[in-house]
Amino acid sequence: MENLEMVEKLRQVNASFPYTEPIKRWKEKGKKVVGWLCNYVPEEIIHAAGMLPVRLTADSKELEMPDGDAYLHIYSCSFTRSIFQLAKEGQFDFIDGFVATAMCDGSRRLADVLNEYKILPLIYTLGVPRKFGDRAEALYRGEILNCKKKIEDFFDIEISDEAIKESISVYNRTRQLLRRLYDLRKSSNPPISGAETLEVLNASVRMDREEFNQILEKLLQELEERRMSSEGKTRLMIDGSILNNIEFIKGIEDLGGLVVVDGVCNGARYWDGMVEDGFEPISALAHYYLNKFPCPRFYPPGVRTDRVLDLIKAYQVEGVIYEIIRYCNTHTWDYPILKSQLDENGIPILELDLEYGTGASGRIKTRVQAFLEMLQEKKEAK
Amino acid sequence: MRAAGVDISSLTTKAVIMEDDCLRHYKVIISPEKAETAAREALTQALIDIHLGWADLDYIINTGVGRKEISFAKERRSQVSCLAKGAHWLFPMARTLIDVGAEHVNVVNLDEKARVELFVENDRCAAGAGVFLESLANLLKISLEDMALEALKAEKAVNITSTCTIFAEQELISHSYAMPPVSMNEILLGIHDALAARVIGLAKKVRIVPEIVLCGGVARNPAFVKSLEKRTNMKLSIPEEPQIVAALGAAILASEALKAHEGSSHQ
Amino acid sequence: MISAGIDIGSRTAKAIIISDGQVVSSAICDQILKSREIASIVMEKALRDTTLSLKDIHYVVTTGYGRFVVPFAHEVISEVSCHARGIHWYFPTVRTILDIGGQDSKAINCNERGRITNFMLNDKCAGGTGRFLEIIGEILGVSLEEMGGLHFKATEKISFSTICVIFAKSEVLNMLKEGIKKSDIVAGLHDSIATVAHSLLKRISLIKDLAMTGGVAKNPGVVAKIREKTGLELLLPPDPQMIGALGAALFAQDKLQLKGR
Amino acid sequence: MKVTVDTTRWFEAMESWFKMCQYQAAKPSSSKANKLYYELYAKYYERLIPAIEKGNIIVHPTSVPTEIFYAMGLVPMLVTSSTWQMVYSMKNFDEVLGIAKDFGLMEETCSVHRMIAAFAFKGWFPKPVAFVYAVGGCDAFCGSSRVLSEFYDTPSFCIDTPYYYTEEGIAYLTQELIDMVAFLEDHTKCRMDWDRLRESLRLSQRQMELYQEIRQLRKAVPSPMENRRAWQLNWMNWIYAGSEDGVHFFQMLRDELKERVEHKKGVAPQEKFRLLDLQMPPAWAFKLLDWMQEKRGANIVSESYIRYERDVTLDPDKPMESLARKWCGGPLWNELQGSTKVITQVAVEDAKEYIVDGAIWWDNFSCRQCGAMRMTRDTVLEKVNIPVAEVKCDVMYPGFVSYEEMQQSLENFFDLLEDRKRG
Repeated sequence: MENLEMVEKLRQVNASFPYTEPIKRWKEKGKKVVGWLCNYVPEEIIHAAGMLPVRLTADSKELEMPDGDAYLHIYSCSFTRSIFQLAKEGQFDFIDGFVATAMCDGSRRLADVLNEYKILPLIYTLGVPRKFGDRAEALYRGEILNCKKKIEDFFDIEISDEAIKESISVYNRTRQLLRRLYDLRKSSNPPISGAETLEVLNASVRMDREEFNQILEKLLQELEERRMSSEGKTRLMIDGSILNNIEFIKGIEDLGGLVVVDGVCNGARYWDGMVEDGFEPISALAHYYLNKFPCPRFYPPGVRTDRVLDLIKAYQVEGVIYEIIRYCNTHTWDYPILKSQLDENGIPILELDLEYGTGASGRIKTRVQAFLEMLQEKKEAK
Repeated sequence: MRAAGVDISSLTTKAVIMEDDCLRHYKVIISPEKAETAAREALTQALIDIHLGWADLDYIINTGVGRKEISFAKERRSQVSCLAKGAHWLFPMARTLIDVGAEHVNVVNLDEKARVELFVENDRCAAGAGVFLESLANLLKISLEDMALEALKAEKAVNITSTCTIFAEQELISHSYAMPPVSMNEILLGIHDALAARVIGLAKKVRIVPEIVLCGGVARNPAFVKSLEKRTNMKLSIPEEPQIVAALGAAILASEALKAHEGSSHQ
Repeated sequence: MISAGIDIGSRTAKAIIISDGQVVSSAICDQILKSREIASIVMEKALRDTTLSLKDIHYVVTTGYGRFVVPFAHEVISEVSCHARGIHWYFPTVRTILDIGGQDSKAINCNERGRITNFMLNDKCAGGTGRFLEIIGEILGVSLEEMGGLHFKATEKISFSTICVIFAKSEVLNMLKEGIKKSDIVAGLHDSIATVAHSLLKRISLIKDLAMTGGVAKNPGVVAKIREKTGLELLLPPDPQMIGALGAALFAQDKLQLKGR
Repeated sequence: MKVTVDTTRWFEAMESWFKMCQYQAAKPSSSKANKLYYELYAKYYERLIPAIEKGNIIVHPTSVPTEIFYAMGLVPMLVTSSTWQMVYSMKNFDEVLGIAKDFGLMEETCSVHRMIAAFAFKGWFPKPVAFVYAVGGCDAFCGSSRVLSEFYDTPSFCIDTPYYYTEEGIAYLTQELIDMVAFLEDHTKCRMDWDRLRESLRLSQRQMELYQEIRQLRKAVPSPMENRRAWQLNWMNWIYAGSEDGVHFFQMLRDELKERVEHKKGVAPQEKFRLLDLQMPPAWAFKLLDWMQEKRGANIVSESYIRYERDVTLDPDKPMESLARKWCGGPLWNELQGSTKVITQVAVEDAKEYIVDGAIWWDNFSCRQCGAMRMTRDTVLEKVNIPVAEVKCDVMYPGFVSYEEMQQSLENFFDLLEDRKRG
């Protein structure tokens, strides 16, 4: 099974993380980069300001985090501490400012500390409602406006509605393309593995979006001809805390699993849906972000579990692997609810507690392999 | 004028005797059950070594982990202040003190007058203290000294990330299966690096400001010192007898109290 | 048709050879970081009692912690499945298996074919594992075998405030200083291991019959405590440490029979 | 998966707690306010237990304005305190935490909410006619709310709270409270008595003024109020919000403290250390607060978790908006969801106004609000030169850090304070 040329290109981008080649080229043109921390920061606003939105994450190895552990308490998850460690080591110096949201305690504390110790300037913390509906949307719209104003004041620039509309179309393009990529994985022989898909997702938020869209279009053409047999493999869904670690998925797929869909916030939850045009741009953004595949912190929780069940049917998933970064409360509390729903629908689920950046260690391989053997037995018994 | 300091901790008890501002003698014993007997035993043995009796001692201060009341001690002072006093006496430019014992690790920031500005203690997990080295050494059926010597032979070290000592054992075993193969020396250096990483992680919760004094039982381990110096990229000042710094501090505080006593009785 | 199963655990490596449904030979050897060669060492040891050599073995399945580094393995299967398959061969009515090994403990449900239907691992803390027994045994100066006997001489009930092995060590040292009897300490230790095991079993379904595998199953004290807490009789195989290797060998045999057809 | 309810444990715990309050109220005590506290506490159960038998509402968490429920003739049952009272009377901490784990809830989250989840999974809370829960709080709070709403087959209303105290945020919360009243009127047989609500707002205003007076009185040297009294303020402020009894209690306490200040009478035999409290102390170890007060002369003079951020005037003509303002500016708001910057500013202001020697941060297991504790410690040391003790503990589970270990951490801290006093 030969490597995909476009995935190779994106792997190069990821290899030079955090100061990737595209970001270097962007900075050399004297342009600005704005970091963002959570799915509910509307990237279009940053893009419309003529700046490069880059998602603050760490990457595929478990970092030694002396600074992370010293400035952030161990009860802040290792995701936030890894980001702090990289920022403290100066690996995010190319970032001119960042936007956070009040989505979870961990990201709030990270924003507090990065700003207080003058490591990365915090532009604004977006207050995101936890319910759906018009009133929540109106409040969230106000917050997006505040965020826009804060970015304008911070960089002393103007962001016009036309620029936002333009950015919306660029980002909608990505959503279309990623939807087509995911649709291909519904087939009984998906042409792209879970590890390769994550390579694409990781790169999407580490380079300028127009260039990424072009690469994604070429990749979709490549995938037309690519034949990959998934005979004897078990179709899996990965859900849980944010996952950037390619090694983790590779470890699962080497054991005979095939990751066909996910429910993580940098995966299906990131590109789901489209921003409707023909509306005032800020309201359109508020409506889109509040109603896409939701994060577990939203009420009622049933909205999210139904979406997960739909995905399981659409992608003929045989088993769900739910990975939780230790102290990640959002997903620690989502798991018992999702588990009870999946039990009722007879879908096996495996819970893995791990640290962010963990590869497929011995402990994880044992569990995943046993889980796959269990699913194999379930299939044979049918 | 003779003053004495006694530091009682869970595994060992240390006694130091000062005579007119110089260190006359010290003694380290394995702590028996009761704190009172531990302190008395240590001081008695020290006095016998220099042919003196209890009557010759004018002021005794005790310190150590836990609030142990000692009948014959005039005063009890916190271990942290005694550590600061002792380190300052040995190295007047000391501003950071790292005390790595068997189960407890303290990192203290002190000012030019040996006053404690900030201090931090290790939390309950043992992977950050001396017992981490001991338990891995007896898993590998090798003495602490040999483990250190073998570790020093390695150029690069294996990365051991488990925070729990028992899982570090499991990680050792998985390293031995690693592809490409890893030498035993690199694994041993990895163990000392892991402990140094955890101690530095603790120290970063306060300030790492030169001059840095390293004391406590583990300070005698050359491989650990090398790993720690690599991480701080600063030379560490290590007293010849790193275990007695707290007891020494207590003795110095006792002699200062004596001088203050004497001064006031003269006026 | 000759098949072999090798279980490379964290403390010991085990091998079993099966020829036409009969266990022909088995071997166990302690392995401290001999790493890669351990598989061939234990295999040779097993071959010695037979007239066979490595090339006569048609199919080799490996399992256990070091299962991925055996050069001559045909297939790799997780130790969860192998323990279930192995114990099912001894007791076909078993539906729940408790395995307490060197570094972790496992609770497994299996179906009538010995294949796993649910499982739960406790490897976050070494509290409920064989290593815990070993370390405390060293302090008490008592071998693992003697611990079982000592258990039944206990009089007072001692409970450990922590299941962290390192802190339990200093707790045991204090208990010795306070003159608490070794048998009471050992009984307290067995109780804490049984508590961890029971809470693990509760996270899967506790269906009759219950069997126990892994080295700790040789300790009658722990077995008694688990029987007391679960209220179920425990089926004990003659050689609980070999079950993983046996399961692997049986899986290898299944593959051969499948190929044969 | 809906649970079947079994309330035997709940009624047993409430009965025993009711008797404990009566016993404490009957005990001779030097402080009349202390006696009144337990009398009112017992009276709350006299109304709560029959109300629950009749079918009542459950509310989670404390900070939801209770004036609304009382004005509708409802007696709200609070999830957190019921959980604490059930676990404390049954003394089965490990069993309860084990139940949460059996349902797949990882241990790395706050023990209060793991226990709430365990009771939710087992159905040990009474089945309410309606369940009201607010989601303005830390992740664990919202988690246990989600689990309760999912596993309890009962109509539930979720109050969403804004992150910022802005006009839009207040308007958003006001409308949420109005919707809540409509929801309660649908699901309980009670109607909102708007006149009674207006009257209770007047009393609430009075209560807040007395509450602030008490905080001013505690600035005196020596400070007049006992360490464990802070939690009583918070509790009374909740179960007797906007009531004559509430005003009566705060008046009596204010008078007692005033008298003590006039006679320069502190609580510690000899006030050696004046301390700030930056996080909630372990509910099972209040003896520690007594120990440090009696034996070490350490008196906690201000708690950041019971502060009113803003002086709110309750306007009876706009009851819902006033209650929204009171909630967003009131106690536990910053503690549960505020930014560390605000918690740090609070500590610096209090340190100056209350002339403190040090501050205690109860480092509760897996409390993610403590994530940036270092920032507070460094700023407080730099700006007002006082050290902050980080006391490792668990707010509801005695098995994580023992009483002696917490005491040891405090001992080391008091040693440090003593050395600093020596100079």
